[in-house]
Amino acid sequence: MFKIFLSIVKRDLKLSYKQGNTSLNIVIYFFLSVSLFPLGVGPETELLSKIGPGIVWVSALFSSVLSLDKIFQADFEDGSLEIFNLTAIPLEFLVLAKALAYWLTSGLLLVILCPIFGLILSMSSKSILYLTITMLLGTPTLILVGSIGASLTVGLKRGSMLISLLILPLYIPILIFGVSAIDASINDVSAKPQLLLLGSLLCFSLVLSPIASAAGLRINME
Amino acid sequence: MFKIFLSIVKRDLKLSYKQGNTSLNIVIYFFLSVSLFPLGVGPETELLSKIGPGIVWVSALFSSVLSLDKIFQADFEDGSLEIFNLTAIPLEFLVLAKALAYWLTSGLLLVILCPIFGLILSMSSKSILYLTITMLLGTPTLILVGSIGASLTVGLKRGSMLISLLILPLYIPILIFGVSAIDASINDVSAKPQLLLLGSLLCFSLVLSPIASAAGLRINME
Amino acid sequence: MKNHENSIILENVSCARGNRTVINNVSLKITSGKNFIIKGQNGSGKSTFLRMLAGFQKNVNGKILFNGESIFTNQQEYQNNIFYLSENNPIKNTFSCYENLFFWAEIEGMENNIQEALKFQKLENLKNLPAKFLSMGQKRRLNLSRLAITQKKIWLLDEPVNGLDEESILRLCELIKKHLANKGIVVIATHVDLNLETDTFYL
Amino acid sequence: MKNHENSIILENVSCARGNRTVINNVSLKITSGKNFIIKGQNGSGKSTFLRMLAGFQKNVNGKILFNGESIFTNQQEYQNNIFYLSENNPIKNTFSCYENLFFWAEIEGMENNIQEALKFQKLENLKNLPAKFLSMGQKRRLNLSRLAITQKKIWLLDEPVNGLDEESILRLCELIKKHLANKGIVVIATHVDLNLETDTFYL
Amino acid sequence: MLENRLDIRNYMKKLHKLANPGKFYRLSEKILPWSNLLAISLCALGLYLGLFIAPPDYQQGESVRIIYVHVPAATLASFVYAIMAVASAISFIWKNPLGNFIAKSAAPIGAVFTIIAIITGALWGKPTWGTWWIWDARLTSVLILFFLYLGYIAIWQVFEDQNKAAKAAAIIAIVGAINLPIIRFSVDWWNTLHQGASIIRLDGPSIHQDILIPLIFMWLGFLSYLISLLIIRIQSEITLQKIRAIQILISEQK
Ligand code: HEM
Ligand SMILES: Nc1ncnc2c1ncn2[C@@H]1O[C@H](COP(=O)(O)OP(=O)(O)OP(=O)(O)O)[C@@H](O)[C@H]1O
Ligand SMILES: Nc1ncnc2c1ncn2[C@@H]1O[C@H](COP(=O)(O)OP(=O)(O)OP(=O)(O)O)[C@@H](O)[C@H]1O
Ligand SMILES: [Mg+2]
Ligand SMILES: [Mg+2]
Repeated sequence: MFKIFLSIVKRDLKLSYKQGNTSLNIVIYFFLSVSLFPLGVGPETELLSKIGPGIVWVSALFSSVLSLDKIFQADFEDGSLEIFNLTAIPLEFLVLAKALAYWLTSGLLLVILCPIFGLILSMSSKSILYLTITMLLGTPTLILVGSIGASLTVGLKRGSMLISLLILPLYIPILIFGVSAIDASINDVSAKPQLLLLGSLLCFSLVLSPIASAAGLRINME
Repeated sequence: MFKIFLSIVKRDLKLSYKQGNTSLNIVIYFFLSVSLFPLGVGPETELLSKIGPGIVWVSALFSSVLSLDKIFQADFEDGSLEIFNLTAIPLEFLVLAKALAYWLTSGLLLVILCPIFGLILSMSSKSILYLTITMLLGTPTLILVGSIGASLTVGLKRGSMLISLLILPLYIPILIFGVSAIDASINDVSAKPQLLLLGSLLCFSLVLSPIASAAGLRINME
Repeated sequence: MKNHENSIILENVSCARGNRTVINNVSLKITSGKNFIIKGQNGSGKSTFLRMLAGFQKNVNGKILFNGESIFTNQQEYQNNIFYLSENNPIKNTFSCYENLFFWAEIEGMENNIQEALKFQKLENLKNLPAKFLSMGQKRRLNLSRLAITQKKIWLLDEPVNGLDEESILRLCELIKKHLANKGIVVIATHVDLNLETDTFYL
Repeated sequence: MKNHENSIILENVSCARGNRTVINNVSLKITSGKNFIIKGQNGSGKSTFLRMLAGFQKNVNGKILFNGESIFTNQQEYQNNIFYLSENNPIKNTFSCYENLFFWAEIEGMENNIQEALKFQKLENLKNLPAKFLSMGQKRRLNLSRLAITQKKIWLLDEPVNGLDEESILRLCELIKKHLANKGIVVIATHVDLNLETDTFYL
Repeated sequence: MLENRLDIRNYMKKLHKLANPGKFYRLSEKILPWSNLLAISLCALGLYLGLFIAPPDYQQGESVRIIYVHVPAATLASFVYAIMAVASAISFIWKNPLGNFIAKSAAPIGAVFTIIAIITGALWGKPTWGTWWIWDARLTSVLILFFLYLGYIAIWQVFEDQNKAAKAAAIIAIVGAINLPIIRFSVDWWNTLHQGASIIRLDGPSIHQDILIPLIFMWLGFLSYLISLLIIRIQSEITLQKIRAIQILISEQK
């Protein structure tokens, strides 16, 4: 079972490597989005460091979900999903494996990069630390939640944009907790409650989202 | 010739309607994305109005470019592009028609809506005016430039990574001029140079991008 | 288990697609060791029939029994017996033939037989070519080569010989015969006449 | 123009795909009024041959002459004569059959013949069904129905009868005969034997 | 919409069990007149007490009277979503269509309550906070609730096959329920301009009786109104399903 799980992860990593541009696009969008704000705000470092966490978070959110709505599309269209359905592993594991692979090629990258962006936005080293921690906890949740929407809209050519309508609202709690943890750390208040909440959201979505996504896929597979 | 041009535009509009990339969805996506930033950054109106142009612009970029990279994909994969190649109209017109249809279903709507978002972000009426003008000039350019990248990566041959690396940064000047025009207007400096630059970027890309995109498509069609 | 008799029995089975009943009150028996071919016009429901046997269709009325037990009672377990070849090829264009096959083999835990499978459909030379460069028939053959790996008992093949040249068709028929000799079940939907001893069912 | 003799002549033509020469030194003549069929194993280059005739291949050596003139000198004009049916179906899944056909008809300026075209492949009943609900053969037939609309002289058909039932194949053959009677050119790549009078070329 | 004849037979059977001779219809027919009556009388009473008897607030003046619409609408907006989520969960797990009907019928009502809460809140915000809208956690999470309602309604439109739509919508309803605690506790988790919980608190309500009593009347009135609307919409939904089923049966027989 675990072996199959691993081989799915491996395949998806390899696929995204061979198709090249996905991870790179994500990084570039992230970079574009983050680097634009100093421009709008002007170079006052104090102001920048204030809005920094929010900007990095929102940018991370948008660039990491950029191609998330297509996460099951290819496998659905070429019939791979049907074959998965005929193997011993449940669809829930497939969802988890694909989400993991997606995170490794997008979220993890953003986590690694965010110290750099924190520096660009003149954030203090403490808030950069918290930024990194919240991103580490938050990005997998974003992707897991997003996969639910992707699974629901996978068969529908019509309504592929619907995913944003369905799922974006659900990103908002993650965003709020993420940013407010950093804010708390800046104001020397304990950020523990927010981090705990982020962690529990992650745990929740680790359990719930594979189930919901698998159900969504089954609906669309008929 | 013009009739064929029109019928391509019509078809693409209809396709995007049937696939649910309807105006409503784009509006909601844009709306959600604009409203995420205040959440991340905090509700202080002064700060918001300051980074407002940046926010609207980045959101516009994300929501209008969201599915741009796939603009030729479907026609390429199912062989429609080959059939276009066998008709009397040159591929350049096809590119223009598709970009126009794409803009009508995404960019135009954002332009119409951006006054509302300006209000939400507490921007002054003057900067809202400039925001609208820059968006009107900028969004078609974004889409035209993006279509070059889309045409080059449509076959996803090796090295597509390099191409997206080249094309995505081309958005930067548009974003920068767009945001800085509004900044200029806020600071009571003339925004004319920026607007002129945006206008000339648009004219340039109106001429160059169909040629470049058509060439890109031909390369990938072999 | 492999050499036991197996059978699929349909009793008054109907199945709908959209708002049309495509398969209407069908009763029949499919036995192991004998090839079962479904024929019919375009849109008559051949593919639907195979998907139904694979457990993919939801709106099914009537009984479908595998070795006496309804396939829906223990669906996951039943589905583990099935090799389903759809009309599409589940092939990733950027992967080479080998990589494509390797992944499907891994899923079934049969990584050791890949060379053999490639040989079966004469794909050794194309082993390292990305699948997007394959011709249509070669793609189909790559998909078919999964058959040489699989251990599943029930083969459901939807237009397997579409676009194949004669030689490849013969090789496929050999493989099918071997599987039937092992008391496997083979159900094929096709428009092409194959040189196989068959029960034929017209939809 | 329609009832004049037309011909395509190949002189020592070679064509490469990737780094392999797929078509090697071929010389032949394709005349109007007579069906021209290309046969060969999977991957022997049939599709490549058709794409070459359609002007889609770049690495072509040798001469290809249409009515005495190289097809590359006035490529755009030459390509206007061509109806190319590829292995894929250029069909939009969300469009109905009618809408799909309508668009292609518009591009050719032949919107009035759509009803006729739908009738030709017995698709009238499916007219308003979104194409994603069509069966494989029905999709192919929808694609083929473009043939009943087109005015082009040169038909290049890549595996046109793939997945079609016998009746549809017969209807297609009728249409081809009509086109040939009008001195059209028809080149077909296929593995299936069609009941047509043909020149056959083995790749 | 029911997609095929086979399914329709099963469906009709199920529907019959539930609807025609079944408990729901009879029960609902009994409840309906009462809930109608209650809705009208309680709202009338609450409005009279609230607008004419209760004193103006010593800080906010007359604008405090918005509370009698704002708070019931706002709480019921969440409440309806909770109903939707529970009904969806039940029908998803036990494959019973009634839950889907309830959820589907409830969604537009909830969306309207949400809009009312947002509009009255904005109207109230202008005199008290000096702004129509701010991006704080309470207000934003209510806006999200509105989008969730829209998404839920949209998903019924997007699927051609209504059986699929029902399942997909159920998933969305269940997953979206995560937003409810966020709305409820947003005022505690973030310091916002919005009022903290002042009515439903462990240590008892912290607002004055004169305001509290009409508020409770209004709340119960809104609740009765919700029940009436829900019953009517579910009944019409069931009837609609039957009509469609019969239509398809007829067209099949031709
Ligand atoms: C658009 C703006 C507003 C929105 C979206 C909004 C939303 C809500 C919601 C959802 C609740 C119910 C909370 C729950 O169920 O626990 C609520 C309660 C309440 N709101 Fe607002 N509100 C807004 C503006 C205002 C304003 C301006 C005021 C007054 C200054 C106000 C005063 C109250 C009060 C007193 C309660 C009852 C609190 C309690 O006891 O739980 N709201 N509001
Ligand atoms: N980039 C490439 N590199 C190497 N070989 C290639 C490349 N592109 C195509 N080929 C090879 O070209 C050959 C010709 O393919 P083509 O599609 O013309 O075959 P075909 O005769 O139509 O076969 P089929 O009967 O399967 O349709 C195939 O063997 C294919 O593998
Ligand atoms: N949602 C739907 N609404 C209406 N009809 C549908 C729907 N989905 C499928 N169909 C119809 O179901 C029928 C059965 O299709 P199926 O793919 O089983 O045919 P088939 O026998 O495999 O045909 P082919 O030989 O072309 O492969 C077709 O007529 C198709 O149009
Ligand atoms: Mg079929
Ligand atoms: Mg071919």
